[in-house]
Amino acid sequence: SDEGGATADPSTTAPGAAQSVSVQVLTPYLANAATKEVIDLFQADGEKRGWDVSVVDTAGDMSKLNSAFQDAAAQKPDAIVLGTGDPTQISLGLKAAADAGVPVFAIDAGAADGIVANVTSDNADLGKKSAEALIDAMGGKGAVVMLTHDPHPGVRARAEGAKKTFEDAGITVLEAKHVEVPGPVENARASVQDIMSARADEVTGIWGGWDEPALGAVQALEAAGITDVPVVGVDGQDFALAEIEKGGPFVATVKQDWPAIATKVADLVEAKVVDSKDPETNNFELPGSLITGK
Amino acid sequence: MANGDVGDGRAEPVKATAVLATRNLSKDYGPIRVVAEVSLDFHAGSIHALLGENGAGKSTLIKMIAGVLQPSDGTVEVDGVPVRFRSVKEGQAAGIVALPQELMLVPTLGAAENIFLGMRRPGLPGLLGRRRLTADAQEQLARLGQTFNVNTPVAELSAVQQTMVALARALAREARVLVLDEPTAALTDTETELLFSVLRGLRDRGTAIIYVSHRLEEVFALADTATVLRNGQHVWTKPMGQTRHDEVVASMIGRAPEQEFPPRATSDGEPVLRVTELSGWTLRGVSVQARSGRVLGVAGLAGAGRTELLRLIAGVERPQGGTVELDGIDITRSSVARSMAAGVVLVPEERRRQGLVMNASIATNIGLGSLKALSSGGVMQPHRERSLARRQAEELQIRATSVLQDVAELSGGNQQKVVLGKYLARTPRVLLLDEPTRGIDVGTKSEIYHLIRRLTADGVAVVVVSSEISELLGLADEVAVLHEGRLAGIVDAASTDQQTILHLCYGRLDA
Amino acid sequence: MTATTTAGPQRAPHRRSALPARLASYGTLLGLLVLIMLFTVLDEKGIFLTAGNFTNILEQVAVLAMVASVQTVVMVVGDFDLSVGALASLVGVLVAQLLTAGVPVVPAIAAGLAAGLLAGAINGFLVAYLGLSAFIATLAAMTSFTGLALLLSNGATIFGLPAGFVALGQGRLGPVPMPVIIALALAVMVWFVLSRTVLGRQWYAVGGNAEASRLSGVNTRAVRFSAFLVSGLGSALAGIILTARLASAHPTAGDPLMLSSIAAVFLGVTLSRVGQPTIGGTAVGLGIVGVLGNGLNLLQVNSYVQQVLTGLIIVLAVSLSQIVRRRR
Amino acid sequence: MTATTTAGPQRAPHRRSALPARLASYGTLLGLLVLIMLFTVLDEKGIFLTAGNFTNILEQVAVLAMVASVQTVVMVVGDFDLSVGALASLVGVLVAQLLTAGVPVVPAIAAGLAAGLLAGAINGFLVAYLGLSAFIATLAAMTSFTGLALLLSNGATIFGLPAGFVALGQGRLGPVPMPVIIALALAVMVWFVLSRTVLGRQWYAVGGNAEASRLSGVNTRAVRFSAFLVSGLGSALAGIILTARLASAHPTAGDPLMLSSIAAVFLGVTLSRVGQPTIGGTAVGLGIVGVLGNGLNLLQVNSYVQQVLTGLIIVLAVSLSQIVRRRR
Ligand SMILES: Nc1ncnc2c1ncn2[C@@H]1O[C@H](COP(=O)(O)OP(=O)(O)OP(=O)(O)O)[C@@H](O)[C@H]1O
Ligand SMILES: Nc1ncnc2c1ncn2[C@@H]1O[C@H](COP(=O)(O)OP(=O)(O)OP(=O)(O)O)[C@@H](O)[C@H]1O
Ligand SMILES: [Mg+2]
Ligand SMILES: [Mg+2]
Repeated sequence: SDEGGATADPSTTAPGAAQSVSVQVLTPYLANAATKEVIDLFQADGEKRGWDVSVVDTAGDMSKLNSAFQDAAAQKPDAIVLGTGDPTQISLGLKAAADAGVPVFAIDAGAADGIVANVTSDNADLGKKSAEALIDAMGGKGAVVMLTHDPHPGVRARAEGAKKTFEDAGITVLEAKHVEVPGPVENARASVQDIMSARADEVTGIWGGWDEPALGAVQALEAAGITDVPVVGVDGQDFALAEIEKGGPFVATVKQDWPAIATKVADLVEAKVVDSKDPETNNFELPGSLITGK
Repeated sequence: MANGDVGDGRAEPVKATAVLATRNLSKDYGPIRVVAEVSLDFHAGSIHALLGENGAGKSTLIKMIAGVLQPSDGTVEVDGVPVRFRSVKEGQAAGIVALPQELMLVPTLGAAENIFLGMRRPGLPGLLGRRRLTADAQEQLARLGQTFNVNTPVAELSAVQQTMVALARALAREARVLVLDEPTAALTDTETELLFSVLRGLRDRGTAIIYVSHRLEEVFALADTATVLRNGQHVWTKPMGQTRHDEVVASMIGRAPEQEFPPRATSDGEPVLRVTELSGWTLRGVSVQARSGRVLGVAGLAGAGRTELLRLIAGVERPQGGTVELDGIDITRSSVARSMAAGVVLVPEERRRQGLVMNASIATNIGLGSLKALSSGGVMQPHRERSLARRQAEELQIRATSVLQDVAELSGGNQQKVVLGKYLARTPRVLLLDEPTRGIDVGTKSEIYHLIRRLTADGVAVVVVSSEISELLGLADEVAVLHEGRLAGIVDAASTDQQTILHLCYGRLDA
Repeated sequence: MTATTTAGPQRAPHRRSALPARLASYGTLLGLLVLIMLFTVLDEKGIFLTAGNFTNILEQVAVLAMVASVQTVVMVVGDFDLSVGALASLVGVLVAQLLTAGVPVVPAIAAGLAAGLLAGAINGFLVAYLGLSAFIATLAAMTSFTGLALLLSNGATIFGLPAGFVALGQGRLGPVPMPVIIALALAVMVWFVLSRTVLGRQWYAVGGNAEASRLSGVNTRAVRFSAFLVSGLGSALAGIILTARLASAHPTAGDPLMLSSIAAVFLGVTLSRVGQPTIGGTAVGLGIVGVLGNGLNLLQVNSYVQQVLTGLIIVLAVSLSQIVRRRR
Repeated sequence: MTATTTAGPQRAPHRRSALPARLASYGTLLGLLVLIMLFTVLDEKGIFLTAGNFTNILEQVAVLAMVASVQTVVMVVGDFDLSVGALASLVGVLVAQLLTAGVPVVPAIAAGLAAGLLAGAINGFLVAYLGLSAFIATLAAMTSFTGLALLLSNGATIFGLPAGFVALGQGRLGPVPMPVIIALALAVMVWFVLSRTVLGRQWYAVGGNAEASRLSGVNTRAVRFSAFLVSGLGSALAGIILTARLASAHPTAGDPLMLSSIAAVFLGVTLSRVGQPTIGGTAVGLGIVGVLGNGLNLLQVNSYVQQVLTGLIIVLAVSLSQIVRRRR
């Protein structure tokens, strides 16, 4: 639709099985451990297939993420992979990729125009599973505090899933506390400390939107000597698993199946780039697996 | 104490009502009344001198007149009508323009912009009109004999040039009442004469001029009327022709003046400091010696390199050539700290920029030069600091509520005394003084001269830079004269006169 | 480097000619030029030094340039505005909410700009008239604005904005992206006011010495107040264009603009002769920020290493120009 | 009669008794006291005004207090240190890596503190000796430190730290949490140096007028350098204690400390008579930050509204003390 010069020049990029495939991963959240993990897995997987995979992080800056798309598009890689992040905020970047004829895939982001396929855990399901684990640990009744971060779409979707689950089970949500980033552990720790001194008699469980605030909550509870308030997180990070192992207030987390997600994306990229095959759908949701101490 | 009868001096006959008057004007700082019920009349076409010791309240009075400070009591009248200026802007609108004692320039802007800052200008409203601004500024400065680049940031100008910018700013506003607070403190005799002819011209065209200075000869040469203030109170107002130097001094300090200059050195002393072929930015191969027990004066026109000479000796700047030796040891490239430790102490010329930490107390400022002596094991000993400060305050007659008062609250002359107090607290081998008595009242000046002589009696070698040749003649043993960075000659102070030194300043070696 | 010139009566008066001064301000470009050369050499694919890539760089810094322009004004008067980023976010959310509620584009933008003016007026009032330190006042404002943006958006991204609005951020005029044109227009306006008008001189004067300005009859309060007004307006504009560029509003989208805008201005100051903010200096600062990000991305440097390098390179660039200046 | 006297010993020397000065510095507490009263009244459950809750508040600001103490020093000499938070993160990651690699607690901590000193020395060198603006130098350092922390941790949280180490952050001495004791010790040390030693005098003097200090024989470069050394050391300590408190290290855990520490110091300055940073002022600033967060949490104010209120209340508290001061 633009001027002719802006579209891909077929003579230079003719990806075939013999040629090396180049993939650029762009992410705003590389400082987040889960994001880092899945991107590392994808990179390793790609390199095993003989691809050239590079990663660019914009440290939470969405405007820069669009710029990174433009920069990447200028280099005309065989594919761009969006590593988490809200696709509604990068329409400009997606447009630049489309203009350059570079297909875009997404890991754990969202389906959107301009994205060939998104592979993600079902965040609402993660929320639901973690909430169910918490309800279970509370003995089916009580009142919870949710630690949330709505600006992050994934965490927001989890929180919505969890909230619905709590409501359906007749559990009161006393408070949805916004956790600040960076510094979520410390911030959650202070908030939970204050909440527990104000309403220790009401709170019977704490739901963490991801593992870090859950860890902060666990520490606040341990410092206050409270042992009967269970905490759950989401993500299944190593430290969360270790906490669950210890048998303290941290009772469960939901591990996303990062290796499966990474492999799925790599498969889709290979199908598109090497075999020019489009995926059957533009959104793949893989289930997460609940991890508890039991 | 009524207003003096005014106006039968050298000025043109004056109008009956004063253009500007104060009525029981007072200013309090806490419990202290620094200006007490002063009532004065200022007339068109007359130069009215305000005289008084440091801290007498001259600047405070002026600030209330100009709208810088709000009076605690009393009123200011313009053409007999009481007014109240809530800002300088309002004062200027009424035709009252003041040159503050401390040069108030914007260092990052050029002379042109400083001169016309806050003034309504012709041309398209809101636009700067740079070309016209430059031309007008050049014209204003030319009146004062200045031809430097008006677009150079004023921070890069010399002290004299900065004073000229401030004066040009005051003159450009074509005031009905022009108030000048020690305009000549940083000027040499040459610029002073230029300024005076401009002021006389203004007076003759009907401007009322209020003039503050501690240089009494100037006042007698220029003013038509004199007012003496003491402790914030009006002592008397007289036509200049009806009073004498002695009387002015006596009523300023409340007692008879003593001998101004102490006796000179009696011995030849040892050469302590040897400066050989020193060169810098303007300085070209200057060689001088400072001898123990003696005072070496340094004279020169503005920009002759006097300040630079002292700064190079003290290690403030790096010389481009030449050596400085102290007791035979080369100290040419040492830092200020090391020079000071070796015994070379420089009292800088600009008190606010180079001399004082304004938001700190008198004691802190005085102590800053002697931290080692005032501490043990790196821990300050506040009692030592306070007693040192009190000693210096007494010796230099610093007028303050206590040594814990912030220096920002002191009068200009008293701030200068704090600077002196800081450096005189060291026991130097060589004392370098750059315009040490700038802004200091006549009474204290002679105290300082005596103090300098007490130091030389202990064997200190003193070098004094001063723009007042009379001061150098009275105080120094020898006077070295610089002309455009070169040494024009060294003369014996006792056997020479102003003319000879002036000739040398202008580079005429026939003298 | 404080070079006082002599003006003895009989001496050549113009010791310091205009030339070195001009060289000095060209010298500010040095760090940037070295960077550009470096990337040109290192970039084997030859993408870096193309018109398309430079358009990209310009587009990438355009929104930041708007904020940096008005931050320059605030820093000229000697203050900071820490609330610029939060205000951009807030105005973006506000305008997006209005648009999705069906308000037409022009009134929605007008409302956003008005909100920016109001925010600037609040900051200006606190700093200039109540005498709060700019740091505290604008930090408090930043906190409140962020809270408001989160409240107004309920913490979520707002999208589905009309195409006419999105074109402001994503459209082009010929080959030039719209945000670049808007940023340039704003920068030129600020440049003009700063260097050609009385108000600009007063901003510089108040920043150089507020007391001296007051004693010259400048209404220093009004002058400082006006700088914050400009800052509020410019940040609002940046927030609107950012929203159009992202085709969505996010309650924290503008936050990174705060530190980056101050950094760009400071980079410019570091590189300038008199140590004062200027639009030219800020432009060079923006250039360094933009070229560095783009160049390192093109070289596909590991993201974490990229951060380490960014810091190192900025220090080197600034030190370089510092050392060159001393030599002169 | 006017009552000004010479400051000589023979005249009544202390006209300005210590009392008004002391009242003025008590006055700095006003905003904080009003806040405390407010929360005491609003908190119906009576939790706010209990020893337990005050211990909580102290514990919550302890790590910030360490950083704010050393930030006070840097601000006394007239600079900023923007790298404090990133350095705390980096040192936390470093120490945690050493500990998980089996290095015993004491050498690991020593290595962390040494890294902090080194970082401070770099900042100090850039600012004091190369003459870079503190903003640029420490901003660049911040970027590089963050990159290093991410590299060193591979972006992940490091956990599984030995109990002996964790006790530093989670243990108590009697009823007082360890971090509070450490913060207090650091603050007292900084207070002592600032107000009782030659070095402290020199820090204040250089901040007040660097040129005058140099001409008084102060080695201004060394003095500025030393302030950054202190800052590096203190930030490292804060990073270590933060890591112990969280029993884990995260590459961005310390980041929020930067802005908060500057804010605490500035709050102290704004509220104090002399317009200079002091440890006392910073403590009050920390108090306001801590009480505000805790109080609003206890009142169960919505998180977003809480942010809006935080900004508003800070402005009110500062304005209040400003107005009261003018009255006096
Ligand atoms: N802000 C202030 N607070 C307290 N006292 C002050 C303040 N400003 C000035 N003073 C005092 O007012 C008195 C008068 O000061 P002023 O500056 O008017 O003296 P002056 O006559 O101009 O002296 P000088 O010849 O030294 O310039 C001084 O004792 C000074 O300490
Ligand atoms: N480092 C420097 N850089 C630039 N110019 C310098 C430097 N050092 C000195 N100068 C110039 O040399 C001149 C020497 O003047 P200096 O200040 O020594 O003069 P002065 O005789 O003391 O006169 P004044 O009465 O103006 O102080 C200065 O006016 C200044 O212009
Ligand atoms: Mg005075
Ligand atoms: Mg001089």
